[in-house]
Amino acid sequence: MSDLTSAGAAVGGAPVGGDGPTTEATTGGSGKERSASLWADARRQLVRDPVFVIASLYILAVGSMAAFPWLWTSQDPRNCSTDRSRISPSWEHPFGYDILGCDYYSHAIYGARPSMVIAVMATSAIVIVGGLLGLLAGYYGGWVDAIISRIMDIFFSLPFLLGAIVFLTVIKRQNIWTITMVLFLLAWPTIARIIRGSVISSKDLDYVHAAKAVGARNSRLMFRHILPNAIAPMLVYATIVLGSFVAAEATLTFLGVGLQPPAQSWGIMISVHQVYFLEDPWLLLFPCGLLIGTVLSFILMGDALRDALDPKFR
Amino acid sequence: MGRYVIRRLLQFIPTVLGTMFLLHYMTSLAIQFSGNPVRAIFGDRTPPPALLQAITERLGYGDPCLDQKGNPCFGLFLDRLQNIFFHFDFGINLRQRPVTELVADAIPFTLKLLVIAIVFEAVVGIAAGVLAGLRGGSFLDYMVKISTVFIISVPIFVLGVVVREFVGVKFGNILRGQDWIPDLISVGVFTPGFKPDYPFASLIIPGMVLGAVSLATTARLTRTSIMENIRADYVRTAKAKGLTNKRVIGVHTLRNSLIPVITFLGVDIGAAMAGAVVTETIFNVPGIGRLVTFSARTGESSVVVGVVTMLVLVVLVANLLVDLLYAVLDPRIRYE
Amino acid sequence: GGGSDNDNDDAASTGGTLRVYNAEPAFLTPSGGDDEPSLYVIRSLFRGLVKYNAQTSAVEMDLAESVESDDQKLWTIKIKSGYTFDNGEPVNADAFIRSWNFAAYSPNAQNNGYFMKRIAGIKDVQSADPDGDGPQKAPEPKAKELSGLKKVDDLTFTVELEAPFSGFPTTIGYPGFFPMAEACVADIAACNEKPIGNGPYKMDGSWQHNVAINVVRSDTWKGEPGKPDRIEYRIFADVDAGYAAFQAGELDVMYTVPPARYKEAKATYGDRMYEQPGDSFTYVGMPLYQDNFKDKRIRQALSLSIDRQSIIDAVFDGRFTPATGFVAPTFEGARADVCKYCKKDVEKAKQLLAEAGGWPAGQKLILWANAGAGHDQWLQAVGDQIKEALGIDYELKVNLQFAEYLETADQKKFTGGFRLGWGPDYPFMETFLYPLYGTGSGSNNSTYSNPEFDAAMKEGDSADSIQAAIPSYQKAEDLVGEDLPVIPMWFNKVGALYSENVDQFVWNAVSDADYAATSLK
Amino acid sequence: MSDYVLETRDLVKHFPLTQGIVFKKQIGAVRAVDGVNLQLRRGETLGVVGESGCGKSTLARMLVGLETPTSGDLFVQGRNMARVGAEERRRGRRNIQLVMQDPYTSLNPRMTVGDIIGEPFEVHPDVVPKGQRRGKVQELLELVGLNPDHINRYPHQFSGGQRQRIGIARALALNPEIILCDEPVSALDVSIQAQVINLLEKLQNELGLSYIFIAHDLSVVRHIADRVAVMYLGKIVEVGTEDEIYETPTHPYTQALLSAVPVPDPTLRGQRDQIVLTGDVPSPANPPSGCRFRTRCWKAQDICAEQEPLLEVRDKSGHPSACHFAEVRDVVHATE
Amino acid sequence: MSTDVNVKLDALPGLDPNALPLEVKNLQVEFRTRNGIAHAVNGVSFDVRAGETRAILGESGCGKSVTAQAIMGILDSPPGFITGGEILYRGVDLLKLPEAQRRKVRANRIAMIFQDALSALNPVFTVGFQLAELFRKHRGMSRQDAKARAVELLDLVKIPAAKQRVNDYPHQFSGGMRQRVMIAMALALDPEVLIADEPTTALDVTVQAQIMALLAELQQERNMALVLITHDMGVVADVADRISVMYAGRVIEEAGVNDIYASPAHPYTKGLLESIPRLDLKGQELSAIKGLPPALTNIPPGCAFNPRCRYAQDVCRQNPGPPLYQVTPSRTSACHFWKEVKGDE
Ligand SMILES: Nc1ncnc2c1ncn2[C@@H]1O[C@H](COP(=O)(O)OP(=O)(O)OP(=O)(O)O)[C@@H](O)[C@H]1O
Ligand SMILES: Nc1ncnc2c1ncn2[C@@H]1O[C@H](COP(=O)(O)OP(=O)(O)OP(=O)(O)O)[C@@H](O)[C@H]1O
Ligand SMILES: [Mg+2]
Ligand SMILES: [Mg+2]
Repeated sequence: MSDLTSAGAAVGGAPVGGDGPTTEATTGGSGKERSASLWADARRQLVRDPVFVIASLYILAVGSMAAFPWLWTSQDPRNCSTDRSRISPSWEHPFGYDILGCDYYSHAIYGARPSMVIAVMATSAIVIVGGLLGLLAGYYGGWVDAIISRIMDIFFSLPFLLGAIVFLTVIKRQNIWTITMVLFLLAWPTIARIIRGSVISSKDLDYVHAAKAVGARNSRLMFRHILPNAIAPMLVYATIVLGSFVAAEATLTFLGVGLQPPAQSWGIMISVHQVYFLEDPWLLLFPCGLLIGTVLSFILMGDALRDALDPKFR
Repeated sequence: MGRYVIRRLLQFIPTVLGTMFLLHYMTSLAIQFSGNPVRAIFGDRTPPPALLQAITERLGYGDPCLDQKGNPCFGLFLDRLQNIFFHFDFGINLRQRPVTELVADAIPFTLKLLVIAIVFEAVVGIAAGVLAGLRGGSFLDYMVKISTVFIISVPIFVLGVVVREFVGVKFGNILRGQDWIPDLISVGVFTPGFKPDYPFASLIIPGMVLGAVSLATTARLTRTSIMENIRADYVRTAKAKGLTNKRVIGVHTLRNSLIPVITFLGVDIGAAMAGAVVTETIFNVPGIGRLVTFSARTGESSVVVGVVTMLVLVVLVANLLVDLLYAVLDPRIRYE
Repeated sequence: GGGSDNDNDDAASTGGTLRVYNAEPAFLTPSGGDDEPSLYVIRSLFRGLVKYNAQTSAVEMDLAESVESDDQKLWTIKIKSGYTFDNGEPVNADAFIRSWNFAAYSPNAQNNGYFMKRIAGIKDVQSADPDGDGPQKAPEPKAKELSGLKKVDDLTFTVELEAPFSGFPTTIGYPGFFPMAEACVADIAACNEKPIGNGPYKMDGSWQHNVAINVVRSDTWKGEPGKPDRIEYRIFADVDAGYAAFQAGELDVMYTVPPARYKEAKATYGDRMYEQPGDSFTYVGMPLYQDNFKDKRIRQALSLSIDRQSIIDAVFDGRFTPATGFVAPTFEGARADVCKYCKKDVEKAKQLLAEAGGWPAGQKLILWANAGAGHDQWLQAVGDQIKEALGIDYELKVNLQFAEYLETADQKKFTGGFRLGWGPDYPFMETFLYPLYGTGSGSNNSTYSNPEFDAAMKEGDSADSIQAAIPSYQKAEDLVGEDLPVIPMWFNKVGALYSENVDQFVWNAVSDADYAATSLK
Repeated sequence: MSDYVLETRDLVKHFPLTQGIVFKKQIGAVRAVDGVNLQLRRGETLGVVGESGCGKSTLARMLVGLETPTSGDLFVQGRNMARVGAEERRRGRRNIQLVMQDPYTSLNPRMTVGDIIGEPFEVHPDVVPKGQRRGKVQELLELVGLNPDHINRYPHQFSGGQRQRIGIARALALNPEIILCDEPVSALDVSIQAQVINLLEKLQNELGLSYIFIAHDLSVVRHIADRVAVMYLGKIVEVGTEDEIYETPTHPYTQALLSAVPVPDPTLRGQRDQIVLTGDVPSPANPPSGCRFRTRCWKAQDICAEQEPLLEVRDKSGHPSACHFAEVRDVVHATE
Repeated sequence: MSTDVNVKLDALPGLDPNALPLEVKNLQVEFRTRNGIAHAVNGVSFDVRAGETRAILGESGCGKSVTAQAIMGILDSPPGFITGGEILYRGVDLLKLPEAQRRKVRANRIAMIFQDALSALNPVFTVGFQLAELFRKHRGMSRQDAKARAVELLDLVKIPAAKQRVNDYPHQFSGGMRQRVMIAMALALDPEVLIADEPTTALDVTVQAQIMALLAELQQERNMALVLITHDMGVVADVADRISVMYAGRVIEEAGVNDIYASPAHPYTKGLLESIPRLDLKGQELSAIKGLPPALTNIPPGCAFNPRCRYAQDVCRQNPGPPLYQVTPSRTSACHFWKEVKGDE
């Protein structure tokens, strides 16, 4: 349970924690008052939401696979022998063996890392860069907005997979970093647009004017007043994007421009074995199950988060 | 309105030029770093250098800047722009066919596929969304949510292959064994891939697979939107006017709720085009997506630049149309 | 149940329509098409001087009356009279000379110009690169026509080769040597869309790119008529999609089976799956220009540590034949067990490696393959086996796209074993030997050079007849078997599927599925 | 220098209306505030009344420096804030603070009450040393009648009236001399409204503040204001002491406004001289020529269209009014 | 004018033409929300006669709008549920009618004007469409006829150039005009009862005066029963005949307009009247009601007003709360100490 609360805090903590003094004030003040920010409320509601709890437990599990695969398996996924090719699951080898006779379970465990790393890095990158650019464009308007918006348009109008194919064929070094970069390049405009939209709608809110009236500078207005309130839709979108990036990694591999064997990733597992799904369906079902679970968890978390953050649903 | 359209069209210019340059630079870099795409034509056989060079030149990969790594090849870019805008000449592919012809061949299929996908996505997505939205929190709502989210999380190629095998082949074969089922259904619709004899029917299932991805988003968006609007004061007014429930929902709620959905569908045209890459491969549809994938792999820069530029234009125009449609749906929006 | 329910009541009476799987061809002209999908269509639209016997693969005269030479250098070709193109133009000596010249002239940029390389005067019709590396615009070639082609009379012409070659008659059955009509050469682009053929079938409509190519029986064809009335080439981009269509009963012939579906297909279609050893050769080339690979014992040791059958079973469902020689087993003159190092023998491998001084410590064996074609998988298995047998750790380099990969090969920049394949150009042993291992030969990516080998090849080339050449070539093959410039892996097995509509399915070992000879029920 | 703490001279704010695709050109302006002269004495409350859209808020925003005047002068304690740089204006804001209309939207929902009230100290670090800020915030809370223990609560945990108190505390943080209230009670219920007005009056007595009190509720203004300015379409049409305006209004608009105010006394029903205006407020982008009120005025004559009436004392009532035909008309019968 | 429909409505079981046009008895409404059950209306009773104006007064959130919505049958359900009481239209309990018949009563017999006209008009349809819809759906008129009637209606509510404006969208109208459109819509089918839910709260005083004058004129013309919901004591004083004061979902005082203003018999009413700024008290502190209204999910036991009441005694904190005391034959108050409150005056 404690894990969950901290997971909720990590999600909710971004804006509030960024507000520095909030925490300071909380600790300094009279202890009996429980702070009840939107985020704290959201957290309380989330912890009570079984869907969110299950989804975040799942993500936690997958995250630990990515971070500490050796906790989950003692097998070496690269220890293969064609003599054991495609042996069905058994107790010792719960996922069986793949085509080359490598232990499929350990492959799945080690395969979590690239999938998760790509998704998490690309998402963080679009959140940070897209968020910042959207903030600047929305806040300053005028030519800053015009330039950023045009650049946004260029990347935005490139259909996602097509763009990825072109970029990755060109870069041709298809590793975690390049895939992350391509996903980032093609996806940041969406977040920038979301942020820009919510900044434009919130920069004329009364409380921003109120802060301006006491003499606050632009940076303060942007980062303390506007951004924290624009961040909720972004965060919700980010969880969905995170899920879709996990799936995108697989799709890119399927299209031949993603990670390639002998690297290990769920995408590789799926795309290499999808053709065997009639003969040995478990070769496809295991990695697909993991992947779908992850994507599903992220989306459901995002959903729950949105409901929790939206006072209308309270 | 007219002014707005003109302004938007003018805004296309930097976007399109920017995209074209981006693609041009990427593909030039590809040639500079990964070598002459012509070489791959010969495969394991090493061609005589003269022949290789002759073909290279014929295909327009002879520009010396393509030998200097990192050179942005501005000259080549200007030539390209000139050819494209003054002569409508997008160059030729490795098989010496003009890109315009390739696109002309491929685009009808992709457009058909897109239309099916968008219609499917709109009709089913909106219907599901309305049902879910009207009964927020009900079992139906829950079902719609779970099934749509599930569809999002299955990678489209897995979905496509599964549908092809089970619906197109397995289920289709059962239908084909039944005499009373018309061919249009058994052979045309439930087919594992595109068929020239049934140019529309055989695209229905691929189109649905393509639409399925965004179906979920459409449904969810509609649901939220309906749930918001169903509580709006003007819906209450409509009820107070003694209108039937059908009219209150169908006329007074739906139109307002569709505004964000339409926006999404507009944006989604671009995404659907990208999704077509996978769908077209799996269902053997000879469309744009397959063309671009193939060209990108073989490094046919002229094709990539040409086709993607045209796609970008399609996306931009579609978005413009959606914006205008938006104004039709919502009279509060005035474009000046 | 598979595609077993297509009704075909009227097929038997009329000869019917044969619907076959195909990929998108590159070109439909004899001078341009050099890939399998193109050849399949070209072979039904065009006919050449010779053809190959479906059973024995022996060369038989087709349009030629005779193909003769005394010195294996100057060949005289006589053509049967009365044949015409679809547009009425006669198929005469000019038609061939025109076609070959057109292919050879480099500004025409025809892929099959490559096949004219033995004909005298080839250098003059191909522009020399002024500074050797291409950037400048190539000058006009010196000549427009091959000096080795001479018309004797309407139906006779002579071909002079640059060097004697006893296998010449087998080569001219290749579609690159098929004739082209004048109207076709005059507007090659139009001809490519709707070829003017001279064979048993003619185009029905134009080439529907990426969709279909339909041909119908030609009424101008004087030879043995094709069995089906009509052949529909359905074009698929993806073999899995094609297989699905076959399962759905939309195809009558599928000339290939998707690797992963082999087992299933075999179980489902049983005797309607045609299987035969094929002639496409897969090998792991050894970069002899790298120090680590200079010692042949190392190469032998590497080869000895590979269990080919196990990889074939695991990765390819047993669809390949492990290579024990360097020439396709279907070819005249091919022998089993030419390669003494092609059976797994870990003891011997270790011993040879030790004799050679072992593998440099700390270095990894690098294995190369081009990206995106699925080669990484079996190569990984190869690496695993070597690692297990010899303790040499390996690394895969599988990220180069094909073009760059080939350029790396051309520039001899591989740092380890490299996967490549070879398909024969004509059914003659020579095609498996000289191009790959001859000193300075174009596809000799290992840079193997052995004077004895070259001499044996020359001897075979100038032998009196095809049969007479074989012993010399076998001698050459033995040398390669000992030196192992490449590690042979396997030859493919062809696996074709045909539907219940098909009465008799005909496969030609050289030219693959013979649709014209395939009859429907 | 005058003895006014705040004075404006011909203060103007025009919002440009632009047109054009690439090069925008100005085709007109919304004359939100069009030449306003105001004086505010120390310790005085100046009420500003007028219809919605007449420019009250724009005026307020200019006075606190949220908006730069298009022209005119704005003296805050003798310093012309319209002529100083941005940084100085930012610092100058200390002396004049704003209480906003809507207590629900004017507080950042993500900040604690302590952070909201303490924000001015962080922006102007020299006012209160860091260590004492918290204490000062609690002091302020106490001053406006809130529990100092609630410093860590978030705005949504307070009622409307309490929130408005938080807004007032924030305005007081920098010890300003002038507080500008832009409709501070119009979002509140009658019973709560009284609490807030009481508080404002109490603070004025204790701290010697000067108020500009904007409202559309004339009875509230009458209760709190010493002097009243009546605005119509960006201009002040009549100004005077509370008695002058309410007892002897001379401008027809003021008269109409006053007569329209419902009096909570049923016994006066039918006895009042109610003036029901016809027509709507004209657009400030395109105000009528001459007198701006003439389109709705029952007294209008030709001269009203030709000549703009100046704000000057015309008749015996002794306070300035911008009407050519200014005359006293008794519209309000005192409730006693 | 609308004979066909009248025939159908006459067929309502138990319709008594001589009964009151609207009578609400002990109405109870609750909202079942995540945070508990909100008792928005806890036994509201009132009636209105033809040609009379009944004002319902009370501060924000006390359940005025919910009452109106319950009468119209347009409550959001879920979360809102009517848990008790009767709503009688000429003796017919509307709550017992099947939905199809209930729908016929709306707009035809009982119509309603909403608080915020901008959000109450559908932004994506023209004003004409929204007006004409009534005639088309209830009277089966053709498009043109209905449109012509729409123009007539706009004329009726004094919208200049009605013929042109009929094709405009709501956002193209000013606030006052929108409210007039709302009135037109409510009057279109010539109802007997008009419920006006804070019709002028969003408007300026000058416009408010226009609208109130218009309403009064139309009411008189048609002898309509008007239920005016508001929290503006001034407006009530101007137009109401009888007043019901609500607090926390309950009517706590009911009387004729003069009685209430002259001598309120409930401390809450009294507090409201006192917190209005008055000239004679200028310079003095306003007498505000201390404290806040209760949360509807957590209404204090006994009299809901007791925590804020200066007369409160222990008895006020005991359940059940005070009954409605009959102050005079025509007036009631829900205060144990109504005499003291009144006598204080
Ligand atoms: N940023 C702006 N750009 C263009 N026009 C503006 C802007 N701000 C205000 N206006 C216009 O200026 C006029 C005066 O607006 P302002 O908000 O000052 O009115 P107000 O008197 O405060 O009205 P209310 O009582 O409704 O608050 C209005 O017509 C408004 O539309
Ligand atoms: N759809 C709803 N869901 C939950 N609670 C509701 C809903 N509608 C109204 N309520 C609650 O019912 C109570 C009464 O609301 P109502 O709208 O009747 O107040 P009102 O007296 O009309 O106030 P105002 O003067 O602000 O219009 C409020 O506390 C409100 O929170
Ligand atoms: Mg304002
Ligand atoms: Mg209300």
